Amino acid sequence: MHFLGAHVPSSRSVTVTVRFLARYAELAGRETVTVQAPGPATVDSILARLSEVLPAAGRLPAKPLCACNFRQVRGTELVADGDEIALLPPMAGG
Amino acid sequence: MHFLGAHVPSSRSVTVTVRFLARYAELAGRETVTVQAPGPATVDSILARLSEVLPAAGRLPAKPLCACNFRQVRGTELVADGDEIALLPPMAGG
Amino acid sequence: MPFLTEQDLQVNVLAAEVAAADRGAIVSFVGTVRDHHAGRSVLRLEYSAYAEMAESECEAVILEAERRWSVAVTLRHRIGQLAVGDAAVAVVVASAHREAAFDACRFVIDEVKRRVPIWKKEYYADGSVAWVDPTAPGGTVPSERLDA
Amino acid sequence: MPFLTEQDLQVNVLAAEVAAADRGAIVSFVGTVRDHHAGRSVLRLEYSAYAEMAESECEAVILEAERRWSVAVTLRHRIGQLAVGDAAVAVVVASAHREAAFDACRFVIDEVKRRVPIWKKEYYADGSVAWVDPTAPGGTVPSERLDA
Repeated sequence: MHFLGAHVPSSRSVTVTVRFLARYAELAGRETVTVQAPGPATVDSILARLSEVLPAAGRLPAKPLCACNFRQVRGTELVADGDEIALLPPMAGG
Repeated sequence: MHFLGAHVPSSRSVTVTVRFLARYAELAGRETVTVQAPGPATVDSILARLSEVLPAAGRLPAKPLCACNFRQVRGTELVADGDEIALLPPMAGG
Repeated sequence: MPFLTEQDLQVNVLAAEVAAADRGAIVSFVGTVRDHHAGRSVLRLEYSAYAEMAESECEAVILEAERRWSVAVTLRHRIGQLAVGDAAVAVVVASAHREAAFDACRFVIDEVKRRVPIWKKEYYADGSVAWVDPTAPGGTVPSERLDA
Repeated sequence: MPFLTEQDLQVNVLAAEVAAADRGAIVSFVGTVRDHHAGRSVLRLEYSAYAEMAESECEAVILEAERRWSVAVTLRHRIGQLAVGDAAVAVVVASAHREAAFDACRFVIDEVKRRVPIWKKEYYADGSVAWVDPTAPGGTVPSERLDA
């Protein structure tokens, strides 16, 4: 995972795992899906590809809270091959 | 126990128990002493009589924190026959 | 490091983790399952987490508190099925000074609620099931899973 | 009503007194005996109280907290001999809202320290004995009783 403007990986395609948490797993009908996007890819570009590979993902909010490799990230962050992108409903712990 | 200016008891003498707590009992060398004062008497007038009846009480601070019948009071409050006047060192609970 | 647990939370056990002879103040917070939410009678609930991220966020919150105040902090959050009255989360903070212990304890529970990826599904007396969502009108969103 | 006790303080037992299905937040404060005070090594200490007044002041503090916030409060203070690490005071507050529980718990321990007539005599490793006095320079005044 890199910030835009930092070292940019080659433009060959990037494959990531997208994980749906809690209510989003109910809406998506599954817990994970594999998404491939042309590199360099950002969290936002992965989200944009999502409903092409999984139509049910169209039911999710357009701008969900996201984590990349277990750390909260902005949509503009770059993703790398093998990353896990998690879509997180509003937190409700405690 | 009454406030000054409220109903004032007759001027016959008032007898109270003065109780020394914690370090003040060490200084006074005892835990209680009976003090008689001409009525109407206040907490302050009882304190003024104290070293006459118990010389060791001269080692106590001139203006200790006082309670009358288990409630913190000012020196100007009147005391009634049978009241318990307690002399309290600075509190150190908790 | 396992801040998420399926075991009962015991404040006295957690307090022993942070107690020390030079820490005279111990402040704890326990959040328990309430019998009502948004006017509905709650029978039980289920906590789930994005476990790996939740663990690292809990650790980050604790480190932040321990850096900001002179305190020792411990924390547990239940996952799985809970009944009304069960302790869902416990934070215990020990310090030489009670002000720091209170401030740090409050900070930790606020941050846990804000940033640790844990979700709560409520099962109501009327048979309905909903996800708690503090951003939704009414505070919940219906669950869609029929077997829920 | 007996807020003073010679028994060990158990936060979980006290919490059960104030817990209720509609009170989801429980905040507790425990003050323990520290091993040092004002640079001296403390071996043990002894709390004494003006019992009847201490009981009524504890009750007044609790009523004031319960009137000011929507909370249930319980409180115990040890008297007698305590060792390093022992819990000297415990306050447990339950509420529907954690902010109220934190505020009320802090208020109660602050008020207990300020107005409940309890005194603390410390026994040091060097054999000396002193009364804790927050108003004195250094925070203590030597005890005069040789058998102390």
